Amino acid sequence: MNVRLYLWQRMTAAAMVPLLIVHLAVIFYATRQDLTAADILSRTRGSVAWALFYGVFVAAAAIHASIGVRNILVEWTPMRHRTAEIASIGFAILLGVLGLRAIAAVVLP
Amino acid sequence: MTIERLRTDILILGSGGAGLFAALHAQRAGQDLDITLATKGLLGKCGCTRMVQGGYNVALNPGDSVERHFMDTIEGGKWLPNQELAWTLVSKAVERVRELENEIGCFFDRNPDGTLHGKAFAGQTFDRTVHKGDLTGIEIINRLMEQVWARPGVRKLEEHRALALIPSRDGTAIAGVLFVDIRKGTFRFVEARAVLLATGGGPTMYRYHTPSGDKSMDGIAMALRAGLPLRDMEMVQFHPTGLLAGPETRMTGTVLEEGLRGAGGHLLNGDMHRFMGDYDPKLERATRDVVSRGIYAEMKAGRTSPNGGVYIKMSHLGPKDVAKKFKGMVDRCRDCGFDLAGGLVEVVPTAHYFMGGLVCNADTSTAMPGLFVAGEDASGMHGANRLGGNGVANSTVFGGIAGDMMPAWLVRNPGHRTVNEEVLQAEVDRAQHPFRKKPGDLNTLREKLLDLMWEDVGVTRDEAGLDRALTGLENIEAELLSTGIPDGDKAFNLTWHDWLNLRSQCETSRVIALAAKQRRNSRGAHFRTDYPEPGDLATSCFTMVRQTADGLKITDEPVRFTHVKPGETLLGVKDAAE
Amino acid sequence: MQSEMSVSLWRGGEDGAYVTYKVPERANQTVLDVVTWIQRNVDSTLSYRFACRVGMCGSCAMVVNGRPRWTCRTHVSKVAKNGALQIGPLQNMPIIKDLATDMKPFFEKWQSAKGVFEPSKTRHDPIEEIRPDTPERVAADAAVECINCGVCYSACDTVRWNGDYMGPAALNRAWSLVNDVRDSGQAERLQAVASGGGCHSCHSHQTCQQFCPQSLNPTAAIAGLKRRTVQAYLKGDLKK
Amino acid sequence: MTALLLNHRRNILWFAAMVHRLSGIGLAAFLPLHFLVLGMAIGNGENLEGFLRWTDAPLVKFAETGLVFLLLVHMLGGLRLLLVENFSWRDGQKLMALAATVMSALVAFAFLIRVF
Ligand SMILES: Cc1cc2nc3c(=O)[nH]c(=O)nc-3n(C[C@H](O)[C@H](O)[C@H](O)COP(=O)(O)OP(=O)(O)OC[C@H]3O[C@@H](n4cnc5c(N)ncnc54)[C@H](O)[C@@H]3O)c2cc1C
Ligand code: HEM
Ligand code: SF4
Ligand code: F3S
Ligand code: FES
Repeated sequence: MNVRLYLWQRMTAAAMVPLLIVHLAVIFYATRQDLTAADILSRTRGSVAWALFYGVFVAAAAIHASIGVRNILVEWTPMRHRTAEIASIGFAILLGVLGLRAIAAVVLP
Repeated sequence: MTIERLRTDILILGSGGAGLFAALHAQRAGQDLDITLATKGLLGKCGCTRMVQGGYNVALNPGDSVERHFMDTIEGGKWLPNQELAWTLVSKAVERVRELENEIGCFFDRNPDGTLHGKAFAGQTFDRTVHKGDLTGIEIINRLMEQVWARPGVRKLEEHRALALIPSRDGTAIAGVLFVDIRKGTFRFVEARAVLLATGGGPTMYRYHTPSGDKSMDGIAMALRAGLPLRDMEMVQFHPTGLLAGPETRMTGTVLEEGLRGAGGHLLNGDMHRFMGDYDPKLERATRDVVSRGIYAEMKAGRTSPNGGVYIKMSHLGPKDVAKKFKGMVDRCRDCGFDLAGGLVEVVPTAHYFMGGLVCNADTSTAMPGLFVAGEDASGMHGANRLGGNGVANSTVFGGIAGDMMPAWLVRNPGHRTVNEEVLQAEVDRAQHPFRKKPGDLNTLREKLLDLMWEDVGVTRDEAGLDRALTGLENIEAELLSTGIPDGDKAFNLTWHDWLNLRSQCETSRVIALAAKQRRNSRGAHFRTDYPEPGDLATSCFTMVRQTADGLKITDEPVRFTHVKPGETLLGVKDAAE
Repeated sequence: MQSEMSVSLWRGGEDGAYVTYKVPERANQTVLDVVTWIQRNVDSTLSYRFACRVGMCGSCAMVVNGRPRWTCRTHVSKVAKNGALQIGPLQNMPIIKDLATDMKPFFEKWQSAKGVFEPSKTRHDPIEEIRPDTPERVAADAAVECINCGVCYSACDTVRWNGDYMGPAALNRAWSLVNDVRDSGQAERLQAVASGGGCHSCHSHQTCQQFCPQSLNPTAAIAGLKRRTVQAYLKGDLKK
Repeated sequence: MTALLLNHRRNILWFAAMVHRLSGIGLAAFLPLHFLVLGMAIGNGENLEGFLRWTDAPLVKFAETGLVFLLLVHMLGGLRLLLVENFSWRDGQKLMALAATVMSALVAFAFLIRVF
């Protein structure tokens, strides 16, 4: 870890706090008994606000988690720093691509 | 057994205030010098400088003066100090404390206005003791240690025990030092052009003692064997309040701070009588030696606590307040199972500091060319008594001077000297002596020595006791030489080192007893019940002992009053009136 | 009859083993005394380290019943479990023999954290006036009384898992110096503790703070470094 | 045999650190799956609808509850760390760590009741 990675990880963590609270609230709301896919999609389709909200969330999570994974790989596996770095960048890209694809799926009309 | 060899320009023995300062100064002075620092424990983590609680005496305050500090030192030393050394100590201390603060990084306590705080310490006419809380030594040594670690140019031999000073073939100078590498149990000879002896004395041959466990008078014993003159060897300072926790615990003897008595603590004997009034109108606030003798007298009279000492009581000052004011001390006692704030804690006088040591000059040189000495191994600065706060000043001041002088000396004395291989071989042999003998009971023997020194060469002395001691010491040494240790793994073999410690202690104890017998008066730390008077100050002498082919030779040497004579003072009329 | 306790000690190097001894109980007895008793009475080759006997030198730390402690200031009654003690060498340092470890890596890291004062003045200058109640002085003071015993270093799993990590004591010292207004090496120090293995490797496990025998708080000190380095980084004061 | 001695881990704050790390790993493992599922919504709502029906299964509900718990403990534990790192020191860390875990468990329980 160095100051740059640290800063990114902690900034994204802080950023995710309000995002996550909103997200959890939505989940609570969405878990009413009679929820359907259509209900979800009707709210999200075409909404720039939700697109932004989840866009930021996905980016933050991808950065945050991949730095975290890097630390864990370094500390808990025999992996070398370089390898761990590559693995974690790979993980970040994976999360980013899957995440954006998911957002696209739920917001694009 | 093979001897690993190493060559260096400057070899420093010990990593207390003296050793570390010497390393820093030597490095600064001599650019291309190869410097080696060897120490019995881990660098900076052994020795007594670390244990300094009280602080560092220095005349820095505009209201104070070097002359005043000097007069306190001379009067405290009962006119026995070598005045040249004492003057160097007090005058150089000023620069040394500034160096500690400004260059080494010690962060001493301040007054509310930001200036350096000086606290009161016994026996001084000015509050000049600079400190960092009550852990001054930790601050000083940690900062020095960091600086030395930061200098890769200084070779560090940790856990290396110096065994002997090896002379040159022609016997005119020192050629190097023999060590045992404690971790490996192997021998190493370090050939050196200049050697500093800074192993810190340490009167650990008394049943109750305060210094760190690694100190066993090795340096003084080595110097004695090398034929160097020693002075003031009868002067052993006792601290009145050492913790008494019973036998078989290393806690016993460790110091309970001076401030407890100062703050109004009471000393009670086994009958719960507050006895100090029987000895001195100042009661518990009398000086260290007076209180020590008071307690010792109660002990000799049998009015003791269960473990054979007396009690210190603080609770009448309010346990809560005591716990707050003396937090460190109360915590330490609690960790070891004693309630200092609210209960009674058993105490005894405990051997604290050794004023005796090598005869030396103000530039730290000794009678042996190439050998220098600083710190508690050196003698003459304190005379019959060391002021609290002058100990660490002594080691840092003279350690620094040694570090300045050695490179300069090397310029005038180029080259390594041919080693006296026979002496070297004999010393290797000598160190292995116990492995050739049948294993025996080293513990009982050590107890015997500790008890003998305590009983007969302790807080008070007399002719009969000293004679008893001298014979007893012969026997103990003979017994030691026939007591072996199992010839097994020599690596990190503490029992081997216990044996070697005991040998150093035996050798130096004999000199202490002899010098104590020689001094037929009572000065400072040395008290003869058969000669309780201090004697004529104007004709004061100090004792000097050296090992010769036919045994120990002791002489009385007159003190030279180079700066001030008894009855005079260096203070102006105005100063003195204060 | 005198009661006894059962004491198992680590014997040997890295591939040693625990060996159990019977030691008589005493009213006043520290863990160091127990170890000493065994060396003096049972096995003369037992290796361990101590110096001051009073909690000042930090030489005697060992792991007692699983926890690192200063043994000279730990009364047996405080730690013995059903009259039993298990004593091992400090963790995260190479074992020399039995209970003695090699503290060299610990001090090397102290240096890599720039835990050494860089002067801005000389012995010929007066001593700087610094009021004791300034925030910098208070912070420097709070971290200063470390005895480099290695207890925190032994108790920190981040040290165990991340060989580069400088560890709590070294960073705690760096923090004390960061608050030392007399020091002239601040930029280099921040650079050092902001690099890999520096303060950002700490995950605030806080075992250091819980076990420090001097009641220091390396966790808070390291947090201070994290803040200070981030500020410097954002201002562009740190070379990448 | 090794000299390994690990009782220093027997304390609340060490457990808190491990809970934080393990929940982080749990989340990191779950997140790609979560995105994958949402991504199924591409094209039409059918796939997702089927999936959402599947999530009605009790086992899946328990799993979701677990995830809510992971998110919460990780967030609250992470918040505690952010407080430690960015504000002046406060005592009572053990209590805070405990409170974070208990709170997460309570909310997760509420979630469980709701989904059933
Ligand atoms: C408990 C206590 C409190 C004190 N408080 C004060 C105080 O408040 N103020 C004050 O001025 N003085 C005080 N003193 C005295 C002061 O600590 C010493 O006088 C001074 O520190 C001695 O410094 P030194 O460098 O000569 O020796 P030390 O600091 O003792 O260092 C000696 C070094 O030599 C090493 N050594 C020993 N033998 C060998 C060997 N054979 N081979 C290699 N290395 C060896 C040791 O391991 C150690 O590293 C106190 C002493 C004690 C014990
Ligand atoms: C509000 C939300 C979050 C907060 C406040 C938060 C906070 C933190 C903090 C402070 C750390 C650093 C711990 C350390 O190394 O000292 C961390 C680590 C980590 N976080 Fe998060 N986090 C949040 C959300 C997430 C999410 C959504 C994920 C997963 C996708 C995640 C995955 C991780 C991982 C894997 C680590 C590394 C754990 C470790 O090294 O011990 N975090 N988190
Ligand atoms: S911070 Fe505390 S535990 Fe760590 S080395 Fe210093 S004194 Fe020991
Ligand atoms: S235990 Fe280790 S992880 Fe950090 S808070 Fe202390 S250094
Ligand atoms: S022996 Fe010095 S701290 Fe224990």
